[in-house]
Amino acid sequence: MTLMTVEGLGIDFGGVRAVDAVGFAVKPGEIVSVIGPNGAGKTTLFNILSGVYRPDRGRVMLDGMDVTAMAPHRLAALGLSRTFQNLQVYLQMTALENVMAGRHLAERCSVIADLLGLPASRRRTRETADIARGLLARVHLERAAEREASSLSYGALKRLEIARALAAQPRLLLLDEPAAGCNAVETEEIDALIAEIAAEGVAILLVEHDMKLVMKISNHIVVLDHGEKIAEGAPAEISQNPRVIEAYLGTQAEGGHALC
Amino acid sequence: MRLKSTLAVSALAMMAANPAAAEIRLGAVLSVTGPASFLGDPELKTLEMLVEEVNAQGGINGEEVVLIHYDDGGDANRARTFATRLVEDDEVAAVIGGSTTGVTMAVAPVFEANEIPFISLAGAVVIINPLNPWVFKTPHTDRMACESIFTDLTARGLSSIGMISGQGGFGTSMREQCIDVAGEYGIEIVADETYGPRDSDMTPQLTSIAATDGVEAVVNAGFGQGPAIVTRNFAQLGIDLPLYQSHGVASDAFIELAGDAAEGVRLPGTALLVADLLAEDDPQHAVVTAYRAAYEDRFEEPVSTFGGYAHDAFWIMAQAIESAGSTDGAAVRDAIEATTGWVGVTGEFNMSPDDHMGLDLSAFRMLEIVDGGWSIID
Amino acid sequence: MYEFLQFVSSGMTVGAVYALVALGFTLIYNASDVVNFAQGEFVMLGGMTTVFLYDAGTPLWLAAVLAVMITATVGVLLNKLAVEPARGASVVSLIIITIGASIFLRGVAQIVFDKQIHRFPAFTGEDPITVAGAAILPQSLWVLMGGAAIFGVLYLFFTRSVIGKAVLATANNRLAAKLVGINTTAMMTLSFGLSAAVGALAGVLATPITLTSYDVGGGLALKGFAAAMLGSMGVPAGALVGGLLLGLIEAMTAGYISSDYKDAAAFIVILTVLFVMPRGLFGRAVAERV
Amino acid sequence: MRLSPRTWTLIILAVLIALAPVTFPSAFYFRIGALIFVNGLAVIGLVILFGYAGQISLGHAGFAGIGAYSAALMPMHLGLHPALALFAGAVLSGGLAFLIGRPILRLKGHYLAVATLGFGILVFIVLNNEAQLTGGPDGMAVEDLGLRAVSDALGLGLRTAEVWYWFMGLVLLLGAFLALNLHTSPTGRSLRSLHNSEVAARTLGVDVVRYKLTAFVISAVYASLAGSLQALLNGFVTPDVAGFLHSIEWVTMAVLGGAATVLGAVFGATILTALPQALTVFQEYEHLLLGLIIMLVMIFLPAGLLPSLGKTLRQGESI
Repeated sequence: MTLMTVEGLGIDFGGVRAVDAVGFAVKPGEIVSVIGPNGAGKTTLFNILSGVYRPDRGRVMLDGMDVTAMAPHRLAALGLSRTFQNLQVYLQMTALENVMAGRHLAERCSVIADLLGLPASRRRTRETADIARGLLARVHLERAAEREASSLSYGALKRLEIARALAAQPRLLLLDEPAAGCNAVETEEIDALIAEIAAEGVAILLVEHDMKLVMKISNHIVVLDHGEKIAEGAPAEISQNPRVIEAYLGTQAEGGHALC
Repeated sequence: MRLKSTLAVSALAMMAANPAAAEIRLGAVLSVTGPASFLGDPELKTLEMLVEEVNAQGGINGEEVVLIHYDDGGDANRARTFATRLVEDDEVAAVIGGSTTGVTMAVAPVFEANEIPFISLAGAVVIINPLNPWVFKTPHTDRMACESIFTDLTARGLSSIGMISGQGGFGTSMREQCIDVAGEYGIEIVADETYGPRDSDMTPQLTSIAATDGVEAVVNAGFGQGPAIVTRNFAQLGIDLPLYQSHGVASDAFIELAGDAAEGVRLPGTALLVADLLAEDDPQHAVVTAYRAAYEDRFEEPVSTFGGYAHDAFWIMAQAIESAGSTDGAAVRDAIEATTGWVGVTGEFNMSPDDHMGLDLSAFRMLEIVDGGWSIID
Repeated sequence: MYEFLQFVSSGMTVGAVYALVALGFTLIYNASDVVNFAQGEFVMLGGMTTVFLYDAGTPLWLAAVLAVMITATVGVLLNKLAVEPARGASVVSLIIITIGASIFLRGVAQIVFDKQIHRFPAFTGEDPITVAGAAILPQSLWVLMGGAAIFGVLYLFFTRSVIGKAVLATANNRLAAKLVGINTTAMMTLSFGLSAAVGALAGVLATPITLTSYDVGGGLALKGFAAAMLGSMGVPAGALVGGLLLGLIEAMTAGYISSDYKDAAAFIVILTVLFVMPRGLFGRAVAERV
Repeated sequence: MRLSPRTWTLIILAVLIALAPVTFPSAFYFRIGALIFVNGLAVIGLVILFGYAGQISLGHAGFAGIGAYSAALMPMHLGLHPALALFAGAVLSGGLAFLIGRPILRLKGHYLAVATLGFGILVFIVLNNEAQLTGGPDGMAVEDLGLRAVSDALGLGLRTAEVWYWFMGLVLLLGAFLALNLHTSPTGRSLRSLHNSEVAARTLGVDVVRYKLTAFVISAVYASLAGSLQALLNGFVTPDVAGFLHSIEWVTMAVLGGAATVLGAVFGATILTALPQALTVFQEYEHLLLGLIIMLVMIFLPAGLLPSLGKTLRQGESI
């Protein structure tokens, strides 16, 4: 039973095919990585899957339902959550509030009750705060709970964003370079965290440049180059695939991210 | 803390001006800036000039007159605040002001509630009708301006007119009054256009009026730069009809701004505009010539009808305080109501408990602009 | 038919002034992301300074040149004293600064000049030219030609001259411009000076028709801002089209529908356009980068 | 016991409102106080729209105009009690905000600014032009709300200006209470999250159109109530209440005080309401100085007065 199926997906920007004819599938509890050189269209793909961009071609199915070009908030309601490559943390809110805001879908309250500060609304806020504290602990940020996000380190913000995405209790989690800018210890923590999340049955779609991480935790890898899928398969197959190696060697600028 | 200290600062600023012995505190709320500054500016200058003059002559009843004035910027809400300030904080004995009808109507209840005599400088008839026991006014009503124009039209055998009015309070109110009173003079308004207070081209409206069948004359209700532009556009379009302006076109500045286009324009004006044309034995000759000379000498700008309203308001108030012998509100009010046969620059005032303006149509003189100057039509 | 022509000529003349004010907004916006609500005051300063110099006996052409130079200096000072020191402030804070500047300049003008309404003579006579029954003032042609010339010269400046290209580069990407060695601070100063000069020129050209006083700036800023947004903020061609369109809509509404609601018609058109094209007539859709 | 920022803000406001009259030399100051509270109410509404949800409006005086003229017209033509007219006006404003909000709030930044500005001007034009109904630019009288009568019936022995001061003070506290509740509520978090990152909020399930609309409607109701109350306080109303300058004044109050907080809103309203009164001593230099002060504050305290002062105080403590 697949959770998400992507077929022939494509989008153009000013005549350039940023993503073209991409297809793959994700099952619950599975970790699928999308890799490729810079500019291969990975983030664009994520933006389409999360509803931020409307694709020009192809379709996306979630649970057998066509969700192509559905608005992001409706996709979120169907259990899709994501993080961002360039961080979209709520900088002027505290770490705790960031994670609490991730609980949005679970805590629908009436505006009137919120304005009046009715007990129901305040109880809901307390409950959400408790859950959020738990999630902060899970990403080792419990001590930063009351700090404004703008004062946190880059690595902490990365983890905060994961916690916020988890707060939405997703069935499919899109992680866009969760380990970028993290040191070895932090990367290992994130590695463990991702595995743990997947073990709970959440499907994970991962964009990551750290190939060690990718090769270690992925069940399945999709390789993009110039917007097209050039290979797909288990980590062992991918690391041997000549087209993949060529794509990576062809872009020397990648430097530190070379395939290992 | 902040709230208190801010207020304390302004309190200190105002304390400096607290009542001393033997002075008459005269308040003024005027639209010195904003869209009605065309009215408020000469009004304030006139009041300041006259207060100095009176004090140089030993004040009123031996007491110095102190003028406390605020600029409402033409905003009724601000004017109301300043009215409260005049009454509660400055403890004035009498108030002149309200450059516009809107401002006047907003502040009048404050003075009524505190029984302080108030002379408004605004035109609309609603200020004195229904009668408010504490509220007077010195300008003609806009209804009288309409009547005056319509009388002249009738004399010329014209009965079908187009109107173009400013969208400000002055133009809107006069437009309504003209429409209201037109029937009594057998005048039909066949075209009715307006323009915004900051518009710079009225040719579309005038083109429409000129294209309307049967228009025999055009009447423009408004003040400020609007009438000058209307007049210029009128000439530009070569419209060959009599053009009437209102008393809002109230100074030589209009002739300067409208240039040659102003030739032949008629309007109901006050004696002030034609001071040099008045016969020596004209009852208004002395007062008009004196005010005009004093104002133009001091401020180096043409005197305006609006300053004239302030002139008359000031002297009516001053004389009332003098004859009342005190600044007791009711006594001053009664003295204002007793003003009869007093000749001001606007006309002869005959106030009464039922008439808080005291002017009649004779105060208006129909003027025509000829060779870049005023002339009187009889 | 002559009516239509008359309305067109009225709308174009008024619209040309709006277009120049809108252009002033656009020049400053491009260089600094600041929406300068003091833009109308530049028009006022141009007109009023010319009036007072002319009345003091300066020949009209010299008075006009001096007025433009003085206003450009005011523009530069506004940037140096009020906008540059506030760099890093939010866009809204910068807008409030320019609103403060507008109140300040008006306050200064009412003291330095006066509160009367003024004009100076038209450049080439007051006798209207009749074209197919429509009467057009020679000064209207001055406004239209002058406006066209300003747009033309600026177009050449931005596309042909090195400095012009540097200003454009700054507008496109400030960081990149800095990296290739463009003095972006100087470009900002230049833009403020240029924008103020354009505003002052509008004031000089239009005053014989529109008259001027210390407080004409606010209304012009409002219309100019609306025109700039209609044609997409930051696009000079948009300023031109937006300004002329606004003027024409007002004139046509006043002529054919209702003079009471001509300003309303202008804003209804703007709202309608924005509902259909959220970035204005000349705006390009930009994909969100996340 | 540790008090929440919400409780602190309410206590500070209540104490200031209660103690300020000690320094008042005359009834005029009670009017200034009441006006500060009226403006403060509208600016708190703008804080919800602008500080919480990050959406600008240059046209909220339009809603004030609807509120003010509802309070003036409904008692006259429908025989409604002014108090009811006040609420009817709020419903009308909220409903209108709901209708126009959907298309307008799709716009961003300066485009949103010009669209809201256009809306405000349209309201002003209608109020100004429909003279038969509204009295046109000269305005119209507004029926008495009857506050003084209530006060007298209760034997409070207060003057009219004082009654209004205390009444408006209570209304302001209520307005602050609601806005503060909202801040820490689920809705408030959603508003602030879409302010911080609209795209992140969307992917976390926030229906941004709906939430922007919510903030827009709430702020419109605040503005409408402020407009109604100003009209009732003055007993008179002119179309200026809906004017562009009035909108700008409120936005300036919000930004000057510090746009993100309720206390900043009241602070900004206080400064910009009281300052012109203090500046009158400078006569014709009044406007020049007002412009200068606004510029200087924004140049040197770009985050607004209250946050900047707060930061200075905190730094002072830590040293």
